[in-house]
Amino acid sequence: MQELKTEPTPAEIRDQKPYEAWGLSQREYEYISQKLIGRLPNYTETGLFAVMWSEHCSYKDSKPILRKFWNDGSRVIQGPGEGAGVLDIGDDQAVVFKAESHNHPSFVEPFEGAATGVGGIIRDIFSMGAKPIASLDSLRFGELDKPKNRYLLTECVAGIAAYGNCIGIPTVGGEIGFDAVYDGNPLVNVMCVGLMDQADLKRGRATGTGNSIIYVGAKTGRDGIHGATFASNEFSDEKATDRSAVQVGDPFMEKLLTDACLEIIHDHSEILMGIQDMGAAGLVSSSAEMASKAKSGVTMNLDLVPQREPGMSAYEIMLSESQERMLLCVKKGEEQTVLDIFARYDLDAVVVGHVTADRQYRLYQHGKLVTDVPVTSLVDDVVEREQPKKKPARLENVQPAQTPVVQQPAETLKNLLAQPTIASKQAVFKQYDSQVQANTAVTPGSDAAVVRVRHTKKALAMTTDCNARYIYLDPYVGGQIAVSEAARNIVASGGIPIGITDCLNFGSPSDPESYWELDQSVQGIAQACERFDTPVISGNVSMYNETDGRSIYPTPMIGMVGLIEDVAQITTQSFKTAGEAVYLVGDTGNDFAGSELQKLRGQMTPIGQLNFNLDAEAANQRLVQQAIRQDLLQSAHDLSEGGLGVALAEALFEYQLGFTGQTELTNSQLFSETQSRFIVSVQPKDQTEFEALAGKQAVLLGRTTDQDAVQLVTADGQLTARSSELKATFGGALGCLMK
Amino acid sequence: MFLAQVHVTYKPSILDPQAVAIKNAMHRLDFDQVTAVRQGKYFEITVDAPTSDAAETQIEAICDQLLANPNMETYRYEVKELANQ
Amino acid sequence: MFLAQVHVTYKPSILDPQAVAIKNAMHRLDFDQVTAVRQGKYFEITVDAPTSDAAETQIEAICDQLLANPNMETYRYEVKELANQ
Amino acid sequence: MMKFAVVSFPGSNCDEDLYYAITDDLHEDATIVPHTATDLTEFDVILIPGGFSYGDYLRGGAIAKFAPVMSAVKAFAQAGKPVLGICNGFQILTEAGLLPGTLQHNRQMQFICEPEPLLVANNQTMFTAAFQDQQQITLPIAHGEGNYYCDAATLAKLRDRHQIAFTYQHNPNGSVSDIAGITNEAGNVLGMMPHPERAVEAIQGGTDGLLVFKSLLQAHLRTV
Ligand SMILES: Nc1ncnc2c1ncn2[C@@H]1O[C@H](COP(=O)(O)OP(=O)(O)O)[C@@H](O)[C@H]1O
Ligand SMILES: [Mg+2]
Repeated sequence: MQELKTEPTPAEIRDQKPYEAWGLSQREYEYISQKLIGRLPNYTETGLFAVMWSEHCSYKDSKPILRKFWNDGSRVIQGPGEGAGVLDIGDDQAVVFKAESHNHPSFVEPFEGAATGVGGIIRDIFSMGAKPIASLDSLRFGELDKPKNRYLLTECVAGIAAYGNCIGIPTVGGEIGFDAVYDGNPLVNVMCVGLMDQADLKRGRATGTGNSIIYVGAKTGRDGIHGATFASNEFSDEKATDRSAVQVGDPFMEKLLTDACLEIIHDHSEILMGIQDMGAAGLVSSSAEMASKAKSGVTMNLDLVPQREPGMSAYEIMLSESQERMLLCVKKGEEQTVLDIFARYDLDAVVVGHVTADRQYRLYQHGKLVTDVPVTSLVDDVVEREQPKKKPARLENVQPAQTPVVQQPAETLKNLLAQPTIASKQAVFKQYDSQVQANTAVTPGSDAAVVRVRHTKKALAMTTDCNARYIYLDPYVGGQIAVSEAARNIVASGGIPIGITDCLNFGSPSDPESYWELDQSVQGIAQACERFDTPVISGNVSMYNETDGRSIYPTPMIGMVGLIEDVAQITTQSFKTAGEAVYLVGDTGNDFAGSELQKLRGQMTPIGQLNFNLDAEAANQRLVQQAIRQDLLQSAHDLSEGGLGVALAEALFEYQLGFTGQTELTNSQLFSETQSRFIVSVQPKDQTEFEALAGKQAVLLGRTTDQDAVQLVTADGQLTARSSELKATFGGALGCLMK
Repeated sequence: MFLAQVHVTYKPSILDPQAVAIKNAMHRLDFDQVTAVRQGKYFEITVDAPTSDAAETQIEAICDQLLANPNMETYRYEVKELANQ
Repeated sequence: MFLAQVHVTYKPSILDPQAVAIKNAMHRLDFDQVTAVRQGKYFEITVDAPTSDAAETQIEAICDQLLANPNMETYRYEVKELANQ
Repeated sequence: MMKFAVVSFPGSNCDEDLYYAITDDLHEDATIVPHTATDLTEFDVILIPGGFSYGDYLRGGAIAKFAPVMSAVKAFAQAGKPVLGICNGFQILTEAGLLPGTLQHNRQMQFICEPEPLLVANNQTMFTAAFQDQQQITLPIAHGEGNYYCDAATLAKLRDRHQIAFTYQHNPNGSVSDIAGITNEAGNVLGMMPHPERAVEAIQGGTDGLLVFKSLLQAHLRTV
């Protein structure tokens, strides 16, 4: 073993403790030295341990909690633990999906940070053998009155558009929320969905002694070194200068990489033993994980790794987070087949190592052995820590929220429609190519996006949801609501929810209150998932979302996919014609805790008690599902932020309809955010059948008209407005605020 | 009236896929003697400032705030006085 | 070894939406003294040519064929010899 | 069967969409042809798809115009056979000199994806004969560089020779004279920014695009 002269010796490392700055604790360092490798690690090895033992790579803090998720269910082909999860959708096909956060990189460099977030999650999808068919983006920013937040929003959206549009994967949905807690800590979560034949399933495994490890894609540069540990540390203004080269995405390269890898998977499956993308902690995490999962060892020669810059150390090569790179394990003797295919796509592909039987992880550089440690010490032996938990004081003795007085419901409605969190996101999603691949049946703007499965009758519905204001008020119930809202969106679109992915955006795990919130919301999510038969098949954890000691609202984003058995059942949120009968499904109470009305009235930090009942939720979803199956509905729309008033207005806009009706609800209840509700519209000829099916679960609100007017008589007043004016307010608000 | 000529280029360690694509295209066109390509942006900005110093201050601020991304790019500029039209 | 510095800019008659957008952004940031913005592309191309003339011939051809779109752009370049490394 | 070639460049991303529009919806024969192909004489039509050829890194279409297949495309066009470039395909055809003008950045410097109301400005071409004259149709657009520019003399020529095939009803990107698609003088090369291949089935939101391909089919049936 020999070190480069400029690198500190193992003894110097022990004495000077540079690993602490890399996030490895003294105890961990000692445990690794004494128990796992029986000697002092050298410089390269110390770097590898620091990054592999970071929360970002090892999930050491979150794993004990993530085990509480529910991952079973009859459709699951692959649960968490691989690039992405896989669900059976019949006809020997499968849907593959996963979500990932790119919060910190997007704060530092929003355009490239968001773009490379898209690129990263796409690699996870095609590495499983699936063709990526859709992306969704879930975003959170501080309020738009601050120029910095406008800049972050504009640039993140441009980055997502640049990458997704170029690579040719439609961006079909997502969500955007605004709240001052995301100042200095925006959330950029991206979900990708893929479609595959089950026969093509691949996993990230380095199996078979003697088989070759092939590196393919972009050259390795000094990009984002320590990105993984960086993402695992709290963000403070001071650290903004302490960073290495920004990762830049190259969607053109990734398109070639996707096509080439899928060609190999389709045509040469028998020689491809495993494939994984190089994500966080690049080459080391992909190679070590592939070896660990296959219970094998791996030896690589770093001189063979394609490098963009001269003089890179072993440490830099292994930790680089250069984008658009993949690692393949290919049967010995068959390498040329694979190399030839990559050559045809003009991609760098090199045999950099081979699989060994002895489960050691060995790296050579300049003819010297620079790393020699057990694979397990890098991957499997990471010491999990269940952190202390504490219920935050704000959650003791919570009272119901006050019911705001609403005297002029039309004014309130207009103000709500202009809230950026509620207003149309068209100014954003118009920048995304949502139709490439020519399969998008429902483009952004309805409850869930729908992508048909070509050459079948099936379609996939997909959505991302999380109301963090609710999570803040009650992480357990808020977690249930996040899953339920996602399911409601799927159901309203004509689908059966089949599974979820998630991005758990939280504060520091060493903050007992944050950790408690994580634990509670995971349990809430798990319970709702079991209830809706939507296993968690993949996900991602992003902790340390704090700036200078202040953390975001806990934001466990849920990405859900639903199956539509027959494209004839695709339903959208818009009323279609004048004369449809409009029904409200589900009971309405005075639910203003965490509501947009509460925020509009100046209560910026949500307050009050959440009410939620999973049984009512399930019953109402069943009703809508059944009514769609019986072909009774012209439209279905779930109620979320802004309640009935907002949902009713939204359903009028697409076909420029009016509405007239009457309700027993009060003015303020028009904006109550009671969960588990839908509005649906029914043709007159189907009303009797629908009412028989719905019984007490639905009440008639009124009818659509061809007038430019909305009229709704309430128990204590009346809402009167022009629908065109509401539409202009809703449509224009976000675009104005972004300028 | 002053004219500023501003060049914004990537820092050396930053991946520049555009330059790579352009270089590859040159090689495909048999311009084999091209050994390196770097690319950047070029701006000509006319400023109605009282003095050259004032113009420079403006340009410096514009570069910092708008034209160059300090995470990835560096800039250089020259300011010269325009003959009165 | 020669280094060519190439500037590709829009012909004066062409309205360049990018330059317009940049100028508007400057005005939004209160750089009101900016009266005109033109923007273009800048390339540094290293050519392994035997003579300066040979390098120029290459660069001229590259500009004509690839770097500039003659419908709307013009180019200018300077070639200088690089000191031997 | 009418034989369509869909030329695929590295970075093309609407090649499969076009392939399916022809095979599944027009029910004719299509082949995806790589950028390295040199002989296209066996085909009846060449389609140049949308996407980001070579990343569109210099200007849209600037690098693709040098691909080996482009000589065959030029020969095909010179022989008077139909060539249709859509979106990036339109950019490639202008860069290659097969169509006049250039596609600049959209006026508002943003990518725009939305259904766009259009007018069929000339239904006397082999690409538009299945439409009514001045028919109002809707096709999706999805581009960042679709702002058509040509100088005044060229525009006058385009008008005189009825080369303007499609115009926008609400100009989304700043194009000169609301131009969404033009033909060459001979009328056998069409470039258009909107995507007809994304509007061939009701589930995609409309079927107006199918008429572009039907027009080609009708023209072909007349010749055989
Ligand atoms: N960032 C985004 N990217 C793409 N589509 C978006 C984005 N944000 C919102 N949308 C789309 O706008 C519509 C409304 O979103 P949202 O208000 O979050 O719906 P809901 O309340 O039903 O969950 C959805 O179709 C959604 O996919
Ligand atoms: Mg909804």
